[in-house]
Amino acid sequence: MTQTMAVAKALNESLRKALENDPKVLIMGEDVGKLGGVFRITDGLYKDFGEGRVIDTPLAESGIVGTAIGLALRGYRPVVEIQFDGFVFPAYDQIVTQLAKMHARALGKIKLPVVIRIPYGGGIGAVEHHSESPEALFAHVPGLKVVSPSNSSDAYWMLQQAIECDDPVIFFEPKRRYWDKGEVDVAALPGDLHRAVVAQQGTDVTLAAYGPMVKVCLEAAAAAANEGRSLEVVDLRSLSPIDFDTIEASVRRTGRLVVVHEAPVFYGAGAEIAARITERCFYHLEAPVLRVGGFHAPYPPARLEEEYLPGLDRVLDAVDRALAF
Amino acid sequence: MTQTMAVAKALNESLRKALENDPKVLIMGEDVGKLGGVFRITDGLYKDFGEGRVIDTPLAESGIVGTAIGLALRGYRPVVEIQFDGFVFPAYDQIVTQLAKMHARALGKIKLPVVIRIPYGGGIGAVEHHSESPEALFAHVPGLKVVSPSNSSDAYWMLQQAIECDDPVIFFEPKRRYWDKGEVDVAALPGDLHRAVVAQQGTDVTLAAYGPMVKVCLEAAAAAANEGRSLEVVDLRSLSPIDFDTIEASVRRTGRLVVVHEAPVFYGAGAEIAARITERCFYHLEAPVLRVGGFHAPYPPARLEEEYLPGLDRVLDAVDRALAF
Amino acid sequence: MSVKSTAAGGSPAKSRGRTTTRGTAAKRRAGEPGLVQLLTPEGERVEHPDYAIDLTPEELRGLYRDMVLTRRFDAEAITLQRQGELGLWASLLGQEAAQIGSGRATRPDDYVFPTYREHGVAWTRDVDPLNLLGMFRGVNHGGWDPNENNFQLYTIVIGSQTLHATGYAMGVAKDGADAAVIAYFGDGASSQGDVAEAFTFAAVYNAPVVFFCQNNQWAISEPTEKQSRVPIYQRAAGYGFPGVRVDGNDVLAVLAVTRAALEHARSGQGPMLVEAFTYRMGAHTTTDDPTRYRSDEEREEWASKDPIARLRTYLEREGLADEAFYAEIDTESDALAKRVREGVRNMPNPGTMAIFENVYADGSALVDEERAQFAEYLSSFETGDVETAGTGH
Amino acid sequence: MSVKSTAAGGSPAKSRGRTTTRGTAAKRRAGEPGLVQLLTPEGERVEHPDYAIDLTPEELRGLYRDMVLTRRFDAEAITLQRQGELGLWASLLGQEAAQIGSGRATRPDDYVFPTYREHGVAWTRDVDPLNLLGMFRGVNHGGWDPNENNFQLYTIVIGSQTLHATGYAMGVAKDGADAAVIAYFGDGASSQGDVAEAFTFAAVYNAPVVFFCQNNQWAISEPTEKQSRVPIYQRAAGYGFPGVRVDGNDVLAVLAVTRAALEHARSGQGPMLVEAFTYRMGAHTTTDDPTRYRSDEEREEWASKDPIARLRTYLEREGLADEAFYAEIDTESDALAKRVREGVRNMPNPGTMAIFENVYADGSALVDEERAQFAEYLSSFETGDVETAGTGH
Ligand SMILES: Cc1ncc(C[n+]2csc(CCOP(=O)(O)OP(=O)(O)O)c2C)c(N)n1
Ligand SMILES: Cc1ncc(C[n+]2csc(CCOP(=O)(O)OP(=O)(O)O)c2C)c(N)n1
Ligand SMILES: [Mg+2]
Ligand SMILES: [Mg+2]
Repeated sequence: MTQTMAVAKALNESLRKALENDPKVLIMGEDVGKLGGVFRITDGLYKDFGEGRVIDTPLAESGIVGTAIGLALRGYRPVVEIQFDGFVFPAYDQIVTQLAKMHARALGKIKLPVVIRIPYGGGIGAVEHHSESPEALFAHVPGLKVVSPSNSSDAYWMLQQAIECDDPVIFFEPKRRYWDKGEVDVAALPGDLHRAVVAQQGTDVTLAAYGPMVKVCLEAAAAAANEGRSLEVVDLRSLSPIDFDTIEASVRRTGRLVVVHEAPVFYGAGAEIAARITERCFYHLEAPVLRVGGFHAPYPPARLEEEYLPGLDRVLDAVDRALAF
Repeated sequence: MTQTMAVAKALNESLRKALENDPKVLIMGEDVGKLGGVFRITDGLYKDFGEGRVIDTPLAESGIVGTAIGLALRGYRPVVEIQFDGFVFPAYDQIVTQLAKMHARALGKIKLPVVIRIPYGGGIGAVEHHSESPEALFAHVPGLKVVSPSNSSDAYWMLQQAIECDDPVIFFEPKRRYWDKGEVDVAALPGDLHRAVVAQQGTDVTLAAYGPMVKVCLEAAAAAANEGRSLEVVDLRSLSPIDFDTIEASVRRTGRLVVVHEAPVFYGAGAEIAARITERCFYHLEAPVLRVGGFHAPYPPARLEEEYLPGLDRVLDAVDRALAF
Repeated sequence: MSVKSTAAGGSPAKSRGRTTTRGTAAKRRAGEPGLVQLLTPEGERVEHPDYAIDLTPEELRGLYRDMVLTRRFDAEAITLQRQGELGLWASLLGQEAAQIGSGRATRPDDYVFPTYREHGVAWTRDVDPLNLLGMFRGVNHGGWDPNENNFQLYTIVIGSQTLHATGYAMGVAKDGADAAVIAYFGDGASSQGDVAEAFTFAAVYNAPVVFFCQNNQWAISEPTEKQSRVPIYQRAAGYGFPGVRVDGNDVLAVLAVTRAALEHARSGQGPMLVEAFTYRMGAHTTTDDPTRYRSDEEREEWASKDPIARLRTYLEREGLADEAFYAEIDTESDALAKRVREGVRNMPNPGTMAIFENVYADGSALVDEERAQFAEYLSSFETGDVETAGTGH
Repeated sequence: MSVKSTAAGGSPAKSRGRTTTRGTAAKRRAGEPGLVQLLTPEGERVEHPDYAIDLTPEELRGLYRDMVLTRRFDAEAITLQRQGELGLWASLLGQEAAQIGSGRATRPDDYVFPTYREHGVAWTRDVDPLNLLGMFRGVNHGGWDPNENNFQLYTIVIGSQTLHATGYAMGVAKDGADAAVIAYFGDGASSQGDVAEAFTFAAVYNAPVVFFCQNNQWAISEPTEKQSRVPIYQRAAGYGFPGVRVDGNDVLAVLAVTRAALEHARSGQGPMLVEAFTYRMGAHTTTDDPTRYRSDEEREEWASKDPIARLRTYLEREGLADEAFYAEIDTESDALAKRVREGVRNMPNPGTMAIFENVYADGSALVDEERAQFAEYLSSFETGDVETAGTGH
C-alpha cells in the first residue's frame, strides 16, 4: 500500500480520508473551497464533498476559530486552515482563552476536537508574515497539543490522528517541504502522535529537530558522515507534549545534543529541551545543549532568508562546538 | 527624598510624573478614567489631567492597542492599561504583528513608544483569566521589551523608564504585590531598565525570580538562613532582554541555580535561563538548573491557587534537590 | 379601549390597559424611538403593532415568580459574598425581566450562550443555581455539563461566546434541527471585534442565532456612549439582519420580542439582534464601587422602572393573583435562599490533584509527569520534614 | 452638500432573504441603489444630487495621466515579477479610478494608511514607485519614511491599519490640526474584527478618518457574498456615521465623494465610510490563478467599465485633450517603466547583518549578543574551513 507523494498531497489525501470516514469532519478557512487553498492542500475537496463540508469563511480568523469551537460543541470536528503562520494571531484569543480551556472549564464534560492547520516557516521567498515559526507561542499554552510532521508519511498519518484526537491540536505544516516527495504507507498502523522518532542513528552527537529542519539535520548528518562523524537525528514530531524519553535515550548514548529550529532561539522550543534534558542527563552530557535557530529579530526580507535560516553550516558549526567542549 | 509607598501608589505617582513631564504622554484603557482603573492605578489622573490625557476606551483590546499605535505614529506616547492578564489576547495580533514589527518595517524611520501595562499573576483569589502569567508569550517576540518590577521603587522608576523608552514595552505588574509597601527614592537616578539586581547576597545557591516571586524567594532565603544555608536572590526585572551577565556572575559564585516563576514551566522563562546559563556556566554548575513554576494546566480555581502557586516550600525543595545533586 | 404607541402606526390593538395613564406611556415611548413596550413602568398593559402577546394568568404569575426567585437568589449570593463564602458575585439586579423574558422565550431544544451574569436565564433553563456559584466561590471554573440544559458555561472573556453561539447555530442549521441559539452579551461587549465577526458569520451563513444584548447602560464604569453613539440595535442592519430595541424591564415585551426573534431564526430567516434596554441596579460586581462614576439620581430613576414592581402592579390591578400566591412565593424564596446558603457552605473544595485533571480529554505525557512529580513532592511532607509543610507550597 | 446614511432597524417581517445562487455580476449589481456616479461607463457626464464636481480640462487630463501612469507602472511590476526581479506583485489593474480619485482628494497634510495594493494612491502622494517595490523584491518590508509623504507603510495583516488610522486621526483631533486621515481596506477586510473596532473608536471619539473600502468583488477566491449579505457601505450607519457607495471605476465620482468625506472629517463631523465599487481585473497576486474561481464573462463585463477608457472617451468626446497630450503620456509611461525597471534591477540586496538592524530603536543587549556571535561565526569561514561555506548557512 506504499505510495510516493509530496507532503502537500499527503495532507490532501489525509483530509479526504477524514472527510470520508467521519461525516462530522468539516474543513473551514479562507479560500479552502473552490480555490483549494493557496497551497492547494484542500484541492478537490470542495468539489467532492460540497460547500456543507468544505467551507469558505469570511476573512476573519477569530471568527473562524470561534465558530469552529461552536461547531465542535455541536458535535462536529472542524479542521481549520489558517492561511499563513503570520495570520493566526487574530485568532489567538479564541485559541488561548477558549479552545485551550473549555474542556477544563467544563471539568471534562465537553470536548473540543478542533484541528488548526498552519503552514509555517520560511524558505519560500515570501513577503512579511508569511515565513514565521510561532509554535512556542502555542506550546506554552496548557490545553493545546502542538505537532509538526517533517515528511509525507507523517503528514498523512499525523493529520489523521490530530483529527481523531478529542483535544485541540495545532498542526504546523512545514510549508517549504510541501513539494518534497516521500513514501506513504496508507495501510500502516501509525504510532503515537506525540512520540519522537530517531530519523537517523548515530553515536557522536544528537540533533533534535522538527518540521522543516529535520531535512537540514539529515543533510548535516550525511555531510558529517563524510568527515567521519556520526550524528543521530531525532525528529521530535510533537512540540507539546515533547517526547523527552526518546531524546534522553539518544543523549545518553551520544552525550551531546544540538537542538535546531527556525523559530527564534530566545524562549523557543530549544530552551525547553535544553533545560529538561540537562536536568535528566546532567551526568551524561559532555557539553551543554546547544541551540541553532532564528535570531531575536523579525523574520527578514526574502533576500536575507538564506542567511537567516539555520542551514547545514550552522548546524555543523554547533556540532563542532559541542564536540570541542 | 525617600518615601514609603505601596507598589500601586508608586505606579500611580510614576504615571502622574510622566503626564506632568511630557504632554505627549497619554493613558488609555478600560475604566482608567473616572474609576481610576479596577486597581486604582490611575486614580485621580482623570480628574487632574482631563479626558484628553486619560482616556476611557471602548471595550476592545485590539482597538486600544491599534489606536495607541496610531497615536504613537502621530507623536504621542500612549500608556495602555490591559485590565487583567487574561484579557490581553484580543490585542495580541496588534502587539505581535504591528507594534513589535513596525519599527523594523520602516527600517528604523518611525518609533513606537507604547507601553502596555498588564497586572499579572495569581494569589488574589480571582475567577478565571484574572491570575495568569503570559510573559513568555511576549518575551519570545522580537521587537518587544518585557519587564516586571517586584517592589515599589522599581515600580516607580521602571515605569518611568518604560515610558521614556522609544520601543514598545510590555510592563507586567505583580498584582498581588500592589499593596506591599516599600521605600521609593523619587530623586535617585535609576539604573538600566534591563539590568538584573542581586536582591540578597548568598553563597550556596542562586535563586532567580521576577515580579511576584521575588518576595517568595527572599522569604525562602530567610528561611534557609535559619537552617544555615546561604541563598542568593537575583531579581531579574527584565524578561526581554534578560541580563544573563548578572545571573552568570552569581552562578559562578554559587554553582547552583533555581529559577522561579508563576508561569507554567513548560516553555517558560526558566527554560531560556536554564539553557543559556548552562551554556555559559557548564563547568561551574554543580547541579542542573532547576525550575519551580506553574504546571501545564490552566490556572486553577481560587481555592486551589495556594497549592498551585510556587511557595516557600517548593522553592526550598528545589534548593534541596540542587544541593543534593 | 385602544392604547397605541404614538411612534408607530399599525392596526388597532386590543388592550387591557386603562386610558388614565395613556399619556404618560405614550410620552415615554415617544422619547425612545422604536422601543418595544407591552407593559409600562406604571404597570399598564399597552399594545405594539409588531409584537403581540397573550398570556394566561398562570403564565403571568409564572414570570413574576421567576423574577422574584431570581432576585432572591441574587441577593443571597451577594450576602454569601459579603460573608466570605463567595470570592465574587456579579449581580443581575434590575435585569430580571430581560433575562426571564428572554429565557422563557427559549424552547428546550434551543441553546443558550451566556456571559457571566445570566443567572435569570439559567433559572429558566432549569440549571441548578448552585452550579452557578462554583466559579464565584472558586471551586471550579463553571464545571456543569452544558448539554444537560443546553446552557453553555459562563464565559468571562467579553464577546467571545457570540462566536461560539454562531458556530453552534451553523451546526444546528447543518443538522436541519428545529432549534435556535441565543447569545447573550453586554453593551460593553458590543465593541469587541468578536461580536462583529459573529454578526458577519451569522449573516453570511444565515445561522439561526439571536444576539441578545442586555444594554444595562454600563460596562463597569463606562457609560454606553463610550461604546456607540447610536442605539446598539441599529448595528444589525449594517450586517443585513434585523435589529430591535425592547424595554428590557418589561418582561412581557422581552418575551414577545425574543419569541419572535427565535422563531425568525428557527424558521430559516437567519440571525436577529435584540437590544434589551435595561439597567444594572447594583455594582458591576461585588468588588466594584459605582458611587465613583454614577449618580444616585440615575439609579433612582431606573428604580422607578423596576421590572418586578411593574409586573406586580399589573397583576394586582388586574386581580390576577391573590395574597396566597405572594405568600407562597415568599416561602419559596426563603427555601431557595436556604438551599443556596447551605449548598454553598457545604460545597467541597476540590482536591489538590484536581489541578491536573481535565487539561486534556485524551491525556498528555507532560501532565502525567508533572502530576507524578507533584504527588511525590507532596508525599515528602508526609514522610519527612513536616515542619515546613502548611506554610504554603 | 449633504451626506446621507442608510440606516434601517426593523422587525423580523422586514428581513431580507439570502440569495443562495450567484448570478452574473451584472445581474447582482443591476439596480444597486445609491451608487454615486458622475461619469457613465460610456463616458457620459451625469449629475448627482449630493455630489457635484467641476474640474478644469487640465485637472481632468491630470487624472487621466495619473491613471495611465499608474497602470503602466503596475504592468511593469508584473513583468518584473515574471522575470524574477520581484518575488511577488499585487496588481491594482482595474482599480485605478478608485485609487487616483481618492488619492487626489487628499491634501498634503492628510495622512494615508494603505493596504498592500494602493500603488495608485502612493502615486498621488508622490511616493517614489521604487519604494513600493522593495518589499515585493524582498529587500525590505517597506522601509520608506511614512512621514515624508504622509503615506504609511504597506500593511499586510488584513484590516489592522484601520485602527492605526483611527488612532492617528484621534491624534490629529487632539492637535486641533486641519487635516484628515484616510484608511484603505478591501471587501474581504470588512469582516475583520479590527475594522469593526476601528468604526467603533472612530465614532466614539468622532475621529477625522475616512474609511475607504475598495470593494473589488473578490478576496482572493471569495466573492463579496462571503463577507456580507448587504452592501458594505451600509455598515457605517449602525456605528453612527454616514456611508456611501460610489462607482469605483468613475474617477470623477470617487474624487467628489472622497473630497466630501475628507471635508466631513476635517470639519469635525467625524468619520465616514466610502465603498468604492470596483473590480480586481487581474489575479489577486502573481501567485494566484483566478481561472480556478471566476468566469471570463465576469471579467469581460467589468472590462467594459474600464476606468481609463471611460475617462478617455469623455476627454475625446469633449475635445479636452489633443493627440500631443496622449503621445506625451506614452513617452512618460515609457520613461517611468524604464526608470522602474532599471531601479529594480539595481536595487541592492541588504547586507547580511541587516538582519539585526532596527529591531529596537533603543537597542537591546540580546540583539547585540546575537549579532556578535553571528559575525564571529561568519568570520570563521573567512579564516578557516571555507570549504563548507556557501552551501547555505
Ligand atoms: C476581553 C475582556 N476585556 C476586559 C474584561 C474585563 N471586564 C469584565 S466585565 C467588563 C464590562 C462588561 O460590560 P458589558 O459588556 O456591558 O456587560 P455587563 O458587565 O454590563 O453585564 C469588563 C471590562 C473582560 N472580562 N474581557
Ligand atoms: C489577517 C490576514 N489573514 C489572511 C491574509 C491573507 N490574505 C492576503 S490578501 C487576502 C484577501 C484580501 O481581500 P480584500 O480585503 O478584499 O483585499 P484585496 O486583496 O481584494 O485588495 C487574504 C486572505 C492576510 N494578509 N491577513
Ligand atoms: Mg453593560
Ligand atoms: Mg477585495
